Amino acid sequence: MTRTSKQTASRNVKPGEDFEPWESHNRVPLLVIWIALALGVWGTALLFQDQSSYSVAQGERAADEVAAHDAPEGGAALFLANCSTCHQPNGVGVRLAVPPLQDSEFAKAGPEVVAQIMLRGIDGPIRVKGFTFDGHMPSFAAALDDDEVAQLASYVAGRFGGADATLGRDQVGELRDAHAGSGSWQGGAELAGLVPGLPTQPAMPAMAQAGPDPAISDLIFAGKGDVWSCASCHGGLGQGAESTPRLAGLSQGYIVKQLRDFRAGERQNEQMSFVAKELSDFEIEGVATYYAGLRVDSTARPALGGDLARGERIALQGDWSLGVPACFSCHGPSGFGVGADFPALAAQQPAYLASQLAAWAGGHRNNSPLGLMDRISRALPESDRRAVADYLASLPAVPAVEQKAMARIEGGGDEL
Amino acid sequence: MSSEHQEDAGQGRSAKRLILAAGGGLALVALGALALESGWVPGWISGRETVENMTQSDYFQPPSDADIPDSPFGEAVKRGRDIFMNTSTNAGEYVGNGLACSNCHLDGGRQPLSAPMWAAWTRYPMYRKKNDQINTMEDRVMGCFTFSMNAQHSVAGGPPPHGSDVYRDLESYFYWLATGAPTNVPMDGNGFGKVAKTDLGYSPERGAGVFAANCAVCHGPDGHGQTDANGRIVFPPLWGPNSYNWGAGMARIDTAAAFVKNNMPLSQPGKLSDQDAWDVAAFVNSHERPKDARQGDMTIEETRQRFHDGDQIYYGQKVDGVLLGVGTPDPERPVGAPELPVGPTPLE
Amino acid sequence: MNRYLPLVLIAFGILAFATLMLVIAPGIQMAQRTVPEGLRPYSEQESRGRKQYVSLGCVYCHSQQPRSPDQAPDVERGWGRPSVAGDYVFDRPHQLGTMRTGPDLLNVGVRLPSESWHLTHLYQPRAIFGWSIMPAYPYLFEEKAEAGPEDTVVVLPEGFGPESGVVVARPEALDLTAYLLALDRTYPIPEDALRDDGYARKESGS
Amino acid sequence: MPITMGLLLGLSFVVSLLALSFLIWAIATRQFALDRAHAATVFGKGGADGPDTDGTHLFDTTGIDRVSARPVRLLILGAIFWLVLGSTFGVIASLKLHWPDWLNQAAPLTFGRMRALHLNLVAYGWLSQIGIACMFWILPRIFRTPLRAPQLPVIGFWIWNIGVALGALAFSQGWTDGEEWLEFPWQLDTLLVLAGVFFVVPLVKTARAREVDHIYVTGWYFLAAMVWFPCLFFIANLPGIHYGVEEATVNWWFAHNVLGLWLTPLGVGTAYYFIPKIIGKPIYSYSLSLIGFWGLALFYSQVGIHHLIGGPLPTWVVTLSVVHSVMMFIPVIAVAINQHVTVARNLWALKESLPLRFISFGAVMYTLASFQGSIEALRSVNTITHFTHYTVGHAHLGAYAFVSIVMFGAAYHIMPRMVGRDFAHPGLIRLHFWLVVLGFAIYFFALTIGGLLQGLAMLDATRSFAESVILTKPWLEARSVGGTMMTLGHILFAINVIGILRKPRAIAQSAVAAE
Repeated sequence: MTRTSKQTASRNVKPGEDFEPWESHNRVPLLVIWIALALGVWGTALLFQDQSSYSVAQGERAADEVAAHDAPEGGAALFLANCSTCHQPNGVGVRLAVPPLQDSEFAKAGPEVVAQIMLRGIDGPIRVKGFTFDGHMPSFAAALDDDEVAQLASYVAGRFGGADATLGRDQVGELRDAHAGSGSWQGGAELAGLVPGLPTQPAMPAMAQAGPDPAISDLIFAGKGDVWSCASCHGGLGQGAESTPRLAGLSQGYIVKQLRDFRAGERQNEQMSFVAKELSDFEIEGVATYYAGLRVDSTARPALGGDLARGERIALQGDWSLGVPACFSCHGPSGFGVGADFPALAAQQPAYLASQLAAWAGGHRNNSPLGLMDRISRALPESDRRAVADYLASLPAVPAVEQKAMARIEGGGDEL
Repeated sequence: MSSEHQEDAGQGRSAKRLILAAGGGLALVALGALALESGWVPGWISGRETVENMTQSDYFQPPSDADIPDSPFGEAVKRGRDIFMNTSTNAGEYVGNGLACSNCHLDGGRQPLSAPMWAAWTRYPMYRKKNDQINTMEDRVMGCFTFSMNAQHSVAGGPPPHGSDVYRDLESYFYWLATGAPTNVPMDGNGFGKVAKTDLGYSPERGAGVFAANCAVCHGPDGHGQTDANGRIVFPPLWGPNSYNWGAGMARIDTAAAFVKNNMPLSQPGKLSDQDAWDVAAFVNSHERPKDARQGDMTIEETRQRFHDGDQIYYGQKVDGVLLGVGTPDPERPVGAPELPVGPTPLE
Repeated sequence: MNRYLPLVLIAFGILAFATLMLVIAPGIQMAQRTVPEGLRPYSEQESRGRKQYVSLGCVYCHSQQPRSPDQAPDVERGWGRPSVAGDYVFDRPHQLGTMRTGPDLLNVGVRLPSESWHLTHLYQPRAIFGWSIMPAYPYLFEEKAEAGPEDTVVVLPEGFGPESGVVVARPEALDLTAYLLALDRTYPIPEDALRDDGYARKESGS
Repeated sequence: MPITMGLLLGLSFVVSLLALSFLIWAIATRQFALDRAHAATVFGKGGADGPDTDGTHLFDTTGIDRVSARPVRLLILGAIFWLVLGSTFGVIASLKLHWPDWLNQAAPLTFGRMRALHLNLVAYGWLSQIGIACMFWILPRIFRTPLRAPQLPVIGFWIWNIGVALGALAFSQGWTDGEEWLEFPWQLDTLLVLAGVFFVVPLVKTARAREVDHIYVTGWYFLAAMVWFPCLFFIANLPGIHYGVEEATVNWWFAHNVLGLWLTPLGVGTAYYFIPKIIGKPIYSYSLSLIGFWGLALFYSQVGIHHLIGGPLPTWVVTLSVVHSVMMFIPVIAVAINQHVTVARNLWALKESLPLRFISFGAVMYTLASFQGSIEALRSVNTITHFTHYTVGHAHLGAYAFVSIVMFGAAYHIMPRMVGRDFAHPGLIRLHFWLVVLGFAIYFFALTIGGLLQGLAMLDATRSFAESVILTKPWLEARSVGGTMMTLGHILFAINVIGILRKPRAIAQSAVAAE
């Protein structure tokens, strides 16, 4: 390297124009080779790692596919997953509230009757084994496919009614077609036509189900003046989608409170605030009444990749190690909702539910009574928020009902 | 290279240092990123999972439901758990009001300071002043049915008789919950805890405000609880004919205050101040409820002297000029009795 | 490194290999997969709207590729399930996007199904979201003294409309809205659907 | 299928690794080693012992530059025109992000079109053109022979510029192919392809007629880029065969390779020429530059799909790109050692030469941009930075702080030697340097910090999307400030270049090289 000495000595002399750059022959630093080697090893390791996550994801996708389209784990499992929160694992029902299945006249009538009840649900008084129930059973038409309905109906009729007959998925398909769009069974009175020899069933109370005021109807379907119509976002029947919530079957009081909160700025959402500030009290109540009275099949499906088993645990039992009580301990068994402060959760759109839980956790929504949801949402990790939203989306839609006060039981339940 | 160092050692060194420092810095960043990528250090994806840890690890940890053995014993534990969670259904003929065991013993009897069953199990048999005798667990549970569940008003007209399967199943559940718990040692978290006495004492008038602000949203402004669409009780009634009777421990203001302080509002224990807990307990327990099961033919005053002497309870006292302890009027027929003359009982 | 031809040939060979790996092989793989049953081609109006979307450069702020919940909370924001290769077979040119200055739009038609809402928002985003930095598109609309029978009037809050008269949507705006409303990839995906599974959590296998 | 794909993926990576190992083995065992005399043919009359250091500046001693001067002058002028225009559109687009209601009355003014104009004008009008100018200047010099067919690039220049102008006009009117980096309608792309032929043919002819045996490292980069870019451009613009996600892979294979296999070789090649040229000392290690070059070719060509991480395309392609992105560390470290060690041993030259200051700054930015790029491609990091302004900052670190700034230095070095007179306003060069460096620093850090905050906000489900928009606003404003400073610098640059061409001034020989 004697060459360099000559240059550095004359460093202030500019290089000539006809000089062309060239390269010296220093060795490749060993470090570069080591780095290359290490990166090669790392890259290979990463390939293997990604290969395994690839198979995990493929597996999950295949499992989803199976869960969505193929046979489930049998009637007993379906019963535990779909029926037992109300009818109890042993089918005895809940006194004064949920009719028993064990030895009930309807289970004895065979799987076809059971399937028809499952497909349509019940709204109205029904007498089972000498007890009268003000029945509000959701329709499972959207929550279960033909095969599942067939298995479940056969299981229920067999276990609780002693029926020998079983139902096939094709028969369920026929029943589904036959009953499509006919709404829920109007109590035992209507079911009496289906099951011969049923004891006298209570009469349906007169339903003063007049359509909404024309002004309200306009508002819902056409919008007014400066606001878009409700239906244009929430769907004609209030089913909702993605982060737009399902409104059908939420209690009237809850919808009224939320709209008022939007109007007053106590719940933030630019679009709803914009809409709500144009609404009068009369309109708010009219809209709320309309949606509270709607009975619509669920359009929600688990979509957030949540762990359904974990979600079910949180919904049914809570996770007290996080200080989180069961969702159902306030929102009612099956997530039907309680009063004006605890909205129905069943069949709610999962993206909406998860986004609301996240909003509470992040302090962007804070109109929950006593800050109950704020505290609970903060305690739930992100994966749990998704899990519980997905689980609730898998439940059948809430039967649309007006809420009844405890007064009924107080009065001795004579109307039961 | 060496010749260069000799010639311009200073410049060579500083250049080398510069390159090494910059290169080292970049290498560190790169290494960190690679480590993160390979999952050797926790990243933001897993970081999103971490939440404030609220585990009550100081307390005894009962086993989880998934661990219930698959055996005849496990079956009994499950039945017991079902009775515990849904008493009015699974032991319905002995329940005379709208309550279940799990209304006071939260999280299926697991929650510390809400009288957890794993702590209770190891304390029996014990002497209880309440009935001045040694009580077995069965005696104690019978007391719960009698007072808290107001069994007198039930279909059966009283608590399950001694030896009933209801006790067997419940005790199996308790025994299982206490798996691994030390025997004959008072455990942390047993009972409802205590609330320190406050200078102001307690007052139902102040309590009314606390109730309206913190309790009414669930238990209803009238304290009668709330039901779901099917009429199923979701929030238990706190007074009135469907609540616990005057003989229940919860009717005592200090017990109720401790329960409220340590468990209410649900999921927000400790939210209320000691004073608020006392006041709201006083407010709740200043309402009429089913009469004390032990009263029999005695007058209220006699009952009070015999059973409530020295207790912090409004039984036999006048609040707002109304004597408490008379009991709510019995509904015309017992809760849950069939409308038709005879019907099969839901159990069995 | 003294010869021109080998240098150029090897350089070309390397690029050809990269093209094989990055373009041809995945192209073949994707072409073999089933197209999801729920996917339908764009209607004529939607295609016109899509051209508007492309020509206005919406893609520079809006992606169309929700990520998996294992990676990011896209589904929770209502942007829809993670998309798969089959969701895009009718997309020419693709508009996957690499920026989220605004939200993902692959399922905006499900999330915001209101034509009326979109017209307001396109005319002036800040009429709805005060914080929005999306451009307004007044040239997709025109102001009229009175709406004709065929006109779609844009709902506008106080202070955002013209002082008198109404704002009605031009066909371009209606086309664009039709395209936005057609963005719906919520149908179920086939089992062999392809997407980047590099984020699937190993521990979630249990 | 997964097995096949996994194999394919492994195969590709193994091929890259094998090639690299072979290269390292070949270097270690001196397979490639050239004897010094061989390499010495590069040198002029200074001989193999070192550069000519007689201290005089004889412009165009060989007559080589006189031939290339005309196309080079045209290309530099064209490039600067598009630079000023393109960066003005950039500033407008940047301002529109925080003044959304400004300039909103017509479709051509909307953000989406302004941004596309900015990108295409600077990519095709400025960067490509100035890079081609450098090719025409440097290649004849290192081949020691005058440019062949020198009239062809002049024709090419007009076709190219008409193509860029028409393309810009087309998509400002809404006629676009609709993919990032590929907005020019393919019909107009044919103009660019045609112009490319006019550029490549003379250069190939020159290369084949060269009077030295050895091709200097700059030549490798330039010659390879001349193969790569036409292939990329042609395949990516083929109309009618790409669709859906496949089109997206083509899009990003192209867009990243435009950076990696076109702009980067132009920038690195230029730096490889001018750094030792200005300093007057050889580059540090010949063997390292081999690793740098072939590493770039092997690894950079497969990184493009990291723009689609987490997207709807096969996992293995994404992983392939991630791994190769990280492997880019190797060539980058090699180039970094070669260039930075050379400069760091001769820090005096930075004081002496403003062009070197630009070029060396650009070279350092290449190292940083590549490091950042490799790290950004990791899934864990990408999850945050993807879809945010951070990536825009990164793109500018590569395309601006590296390539553009190297090109500024090259132009400042070339111009006086080409026209034989000094710059009219030498002081403006210094101002230009500090304006673009400071402006870029503001620009880059604003977008990097803002982008990270934005990414973290988007990853946190408990924060609304609105938050991710609102919190970036101050950073976007800062970006406009930085962008405006850079644009001002470009105007100074234009003034200087036009000045030196217009105003003949006596040659102050001693002042030229040092400025």
